[in-house]
Amino acid sequence: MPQTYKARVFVTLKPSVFDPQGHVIVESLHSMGYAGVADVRQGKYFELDVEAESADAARAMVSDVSNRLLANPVIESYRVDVA
Amino acid sequence: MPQTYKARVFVTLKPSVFDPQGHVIVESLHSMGYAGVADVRQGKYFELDVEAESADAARAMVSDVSNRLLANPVIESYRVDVA
Amino acid sequence: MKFAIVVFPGSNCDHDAYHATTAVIGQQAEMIWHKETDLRGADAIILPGGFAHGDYLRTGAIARFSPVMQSVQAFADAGGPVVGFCNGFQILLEAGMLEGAMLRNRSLQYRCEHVHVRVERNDTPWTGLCQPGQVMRIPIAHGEGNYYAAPEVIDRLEKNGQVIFRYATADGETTDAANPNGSLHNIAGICNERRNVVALMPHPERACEAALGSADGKVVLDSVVASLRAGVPVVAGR
Amino acid sequence: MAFDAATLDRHGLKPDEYDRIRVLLGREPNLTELGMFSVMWSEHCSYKSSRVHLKTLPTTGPRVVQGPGENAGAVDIGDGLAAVFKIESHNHPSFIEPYQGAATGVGGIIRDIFTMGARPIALLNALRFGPIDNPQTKRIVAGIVSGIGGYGNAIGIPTIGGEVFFDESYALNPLVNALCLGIARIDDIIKGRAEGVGNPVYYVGAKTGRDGIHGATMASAEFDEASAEKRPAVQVGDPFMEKLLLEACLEVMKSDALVGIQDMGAAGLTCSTCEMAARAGTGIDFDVTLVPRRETGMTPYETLLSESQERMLLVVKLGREAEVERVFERYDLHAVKIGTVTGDGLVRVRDAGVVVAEIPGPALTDEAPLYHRPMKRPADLDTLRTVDAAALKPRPSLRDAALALLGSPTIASKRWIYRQYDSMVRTNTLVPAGYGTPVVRVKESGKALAISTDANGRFVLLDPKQGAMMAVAEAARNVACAGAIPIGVTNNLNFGNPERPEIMWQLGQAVEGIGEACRAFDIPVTGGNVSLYNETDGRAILPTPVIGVVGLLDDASAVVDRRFRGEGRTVILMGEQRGELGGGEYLKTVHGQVRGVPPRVDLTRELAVQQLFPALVAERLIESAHDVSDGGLAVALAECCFDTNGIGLSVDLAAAIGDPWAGAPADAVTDEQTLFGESAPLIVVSTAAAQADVVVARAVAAGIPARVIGRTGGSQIRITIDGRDALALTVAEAETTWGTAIEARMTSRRAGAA
Ligand SMILES: Nc1ncnc2c1ncn2[C@@H]1O[C@H](COP(=O)(O)OP(=O)(O)O)[C@@H](O)[C@H]1O
Ligand SMILES: [Mg+2]
Repeated sequence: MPQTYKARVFVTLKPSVFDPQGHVIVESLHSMGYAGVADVRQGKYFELDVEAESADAARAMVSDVSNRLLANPVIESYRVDVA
Repeated sequence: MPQTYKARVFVTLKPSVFDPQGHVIVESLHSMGYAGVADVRQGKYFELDVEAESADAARAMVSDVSNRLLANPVIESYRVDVA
Repeated sequence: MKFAIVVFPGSNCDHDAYHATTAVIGQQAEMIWHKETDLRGADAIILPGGFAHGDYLRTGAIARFSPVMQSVQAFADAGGPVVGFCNGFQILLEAGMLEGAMLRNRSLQYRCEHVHVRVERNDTPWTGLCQPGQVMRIPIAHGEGNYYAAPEVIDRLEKNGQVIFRYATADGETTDAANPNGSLHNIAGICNERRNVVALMPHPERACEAALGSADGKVVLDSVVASLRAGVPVVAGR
Repeated sequence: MAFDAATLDRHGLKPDEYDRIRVLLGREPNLTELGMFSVMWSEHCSYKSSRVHLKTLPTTGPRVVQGPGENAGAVDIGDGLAAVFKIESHNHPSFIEPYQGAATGVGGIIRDIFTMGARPIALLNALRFGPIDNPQTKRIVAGIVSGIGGYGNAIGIPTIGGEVFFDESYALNPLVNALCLGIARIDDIIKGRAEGVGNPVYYVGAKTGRDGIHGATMASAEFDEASAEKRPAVQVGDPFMEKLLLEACLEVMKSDALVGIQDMGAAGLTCSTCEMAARAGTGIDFDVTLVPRRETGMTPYETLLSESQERMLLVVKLGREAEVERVFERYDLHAVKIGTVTGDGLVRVRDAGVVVAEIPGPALTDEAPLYHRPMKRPADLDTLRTVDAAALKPRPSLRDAALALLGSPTIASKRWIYRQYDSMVRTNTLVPAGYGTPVVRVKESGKALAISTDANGRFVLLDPKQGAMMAVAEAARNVACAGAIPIGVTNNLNFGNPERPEIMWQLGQAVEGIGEACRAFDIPVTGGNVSLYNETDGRAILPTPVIGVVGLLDDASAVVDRRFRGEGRTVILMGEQRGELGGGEYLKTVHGQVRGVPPRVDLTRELAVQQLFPALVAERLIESAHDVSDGGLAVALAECCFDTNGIGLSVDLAAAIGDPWAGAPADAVTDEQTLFGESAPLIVVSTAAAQADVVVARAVAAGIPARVIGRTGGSQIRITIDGRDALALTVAEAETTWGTAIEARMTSRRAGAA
């Protein structure tokens, strides 16, 4: 019986890749007075509803989807959570 | 003694707001053959390094930052995790 | 009369607004850097298009914290005419001076092309010389112009006549095909309750000379000049 | 310390090049120095294979303010102003990461322009892709186009035109050539020279990261399976940073506190320091620990070779530092002093004071190897130059052939592409992308500049010299058709592996052709770029010398484009249809052949066109002009009807005058030749009926055959040949086919998104 699973995918730039957006966010936080914020990296976050036979099958499908579409493997890495 | 905390912020469009990006992703996943993906919502994900006196203080600062800058309350909601 | 053109880091239509207000319609204009707070006696304020702060994070999100925005807010509170073109609209939304928000275009692509825009109301300082229902051919150039507001906000804007511009066909019909970005109710521009703060995603300042393909947008700048001459609330920006 | 073969190989250095390094230094280099040599002596930076050929190009003329050798060329456009322009490729990075590769390519060429003290006012892009139906190509197209837009739109420089050409050979090696045009006051032009011993050397812009290390050597090495492994960290563009740098640098340049400036592009800090020093005959002594770095633990080697984007190197007058720093601070940029100009001619690099590299500047630049590589005419060229008659059957109807051509991606409307570009910002765009040759006005002087890029790689394959001449002729003709006098040329030579004699022959022939055409037209080459090793697994791209021509219109209010202005106008055809189909779009699209002898270039007549059209436009004698290129005369006629709200035409053509082409019935010049032949120059002009006689007479007097062929009007494109019905299409069906071909393919569901 297929079930519906909630999956989350976190996509982040690989550590060596420059993140201009994060950089500008930090700078503006500093000028707003939030000196305590040392670094910001911006990524993407996806919530998916998937139908699959098992949590493992859902995870496999979402990893596949992340690899092929949600993340750009040349500059990004991703992490999948299935609940 | 201030310590460095890692915080994550998840920003998502409110459920009532149409998500053009998520919509296009679902469509292209279906055409790629992933019939099992019923819905996708795209959001933003931030990783912050913050210096604060305590985890609670870090959380308070990051919530503040999210509220004022990282999320637009008209269309988005956010969740903060501090490790 | 004198326009203040606010320049944020990353603004890039500031020159266009300057050229349109000075060389084309023969008025004075001052460029105001975002860190300044002195509006140098301006009679009207333009928040120009561009990518303030790179439009990183969200369009207009960071610009609202610039020092100049307090002066812009005070000027508007005193009834002075303020207009936002494109990124200027996005900044006014983020600053809470106008209601709603912008989503990505439904095509998910940046779009630059001439579109038709129907003027809904001429009871603002920026549209006083328009005929209601007048259709202007002016360009858009944006990736996030898909206007959204909660249903009750949209209802209120409609009821109060705060929707000032709508995407339409050349004949003035507000069809879905004429909507370039998915905006609710084909909304291209709105105003605040007091009607002195007006903003739209299209670029009237780029359509002020026939040589550039259209002079339809010039009426927006001419309107505010006429309105100020007629002595409708004049605020000297400082 | 001597280096082993593997280390040299990783640095792309040949054993004899290594020997040369030892001779130049008089000792063994250390690893840091080896790295510096490897990037500076790469094909990309040193032009070692192409330099002997490039030297033959004409580079002088009364309008030349700056020829090749600086960051960009410049030509005088009157009123104390210069047009500053250059083209640059970012081919390999755009294949690896299409969005960022294309975006950083645009960022790089913009820096080259404002580095000269010019305000950038327009961008163009010449693109080459594989067949658009391939899903991988679609992703590449989508990524490259949005990257070009993403950068240009954000920085606020209009992308006003370009060209796109599809061919199998580009499938795994797309080409992205970006051209930027700027305007400078001639007196304010600044050079990349480190003059003045004792002057401080400043670094400003983005911090240095580990990105793009060995980018310059990668751009010079052939792609193969293994390159997936050595894939360097991708450079990410930051158009916001560049916008700040642009405004701040232009402001700093207004004062005389600045001595010299150069951007850090390929080969980063190494290239900018040694080139600035070598040009001035000075040295630079600097410390890498003073360089703002993004990552911890970066070695001098990494710092010197990093290709992080959006960085500039400045030499400032001693004692004027505070002024310069203050301007940058206003934009929240922090200019940092990293070193000093010295008199000893050495680039001396320190790490916290300790010298880690010391190389004479010219050893890295002028003393780079120079190769006279062997050249050989390809053995199969004669075969390629004949048309395989058997393969030309069956011949579709003229109507089907015409529609196939209008829907061929190379010919079809590029609207899906250019509507993603802001083509209007800065309110100078008189003719935007899509309506023919793009034109921008120069507000300061009331004049205007037209600009065009062209190259037909199939023509160049089949006859490299003629093909390259044709590229120059077409670009110049395009500019003239808008009403402009061609005044300067830039070029981007995209070829395969120069170590193969056949490729080198193509390159040598092409450069000869460019030189010959430019001399005949008296247009100087003021700069350019060479991109070699465009091959995948031993298969080269079509040889693609992209030519950019800038033209000057004295009166910005008199400009024409390709579109008919109204009904009842007289249509005039200038030039001669010789019915040349070789290498053309008809043979390719309809018969799948890249064969034959490409159209012959008539330099004398091309020059006459370049002189006639600016006069016709300035005197307001013509309303539109469009030259024949891909797809031939029928396609050009149809294109004059597009974007006019459906103005049709009715014309009668004389049959082509050429010899029957191979494979055609021997007794006749065929209608295909008349309709789809790509002879040049051949120009469709429309004019008010009252002026038709004058226009024809002027053309004939200039040595250009011309005759009235019909009128505009009606809803059809009706073409007869010597009175016989040949082709009738409604404008609507033709325009729909042409207008939607690319969009339909790109938005078909499999395109992928997000
Ligand atoms: N990559 C591109 N970016 C912007 N505009 C483009 C691009 N490719 C083509 N165009 C525009 O589309 C039109 C047709 O291009 P093309 O057929 O190459 O022109 P022509 O035949 O006159 O050389 C021109 O206006 C050109 O500037
Ligand atoms: Mg062409």
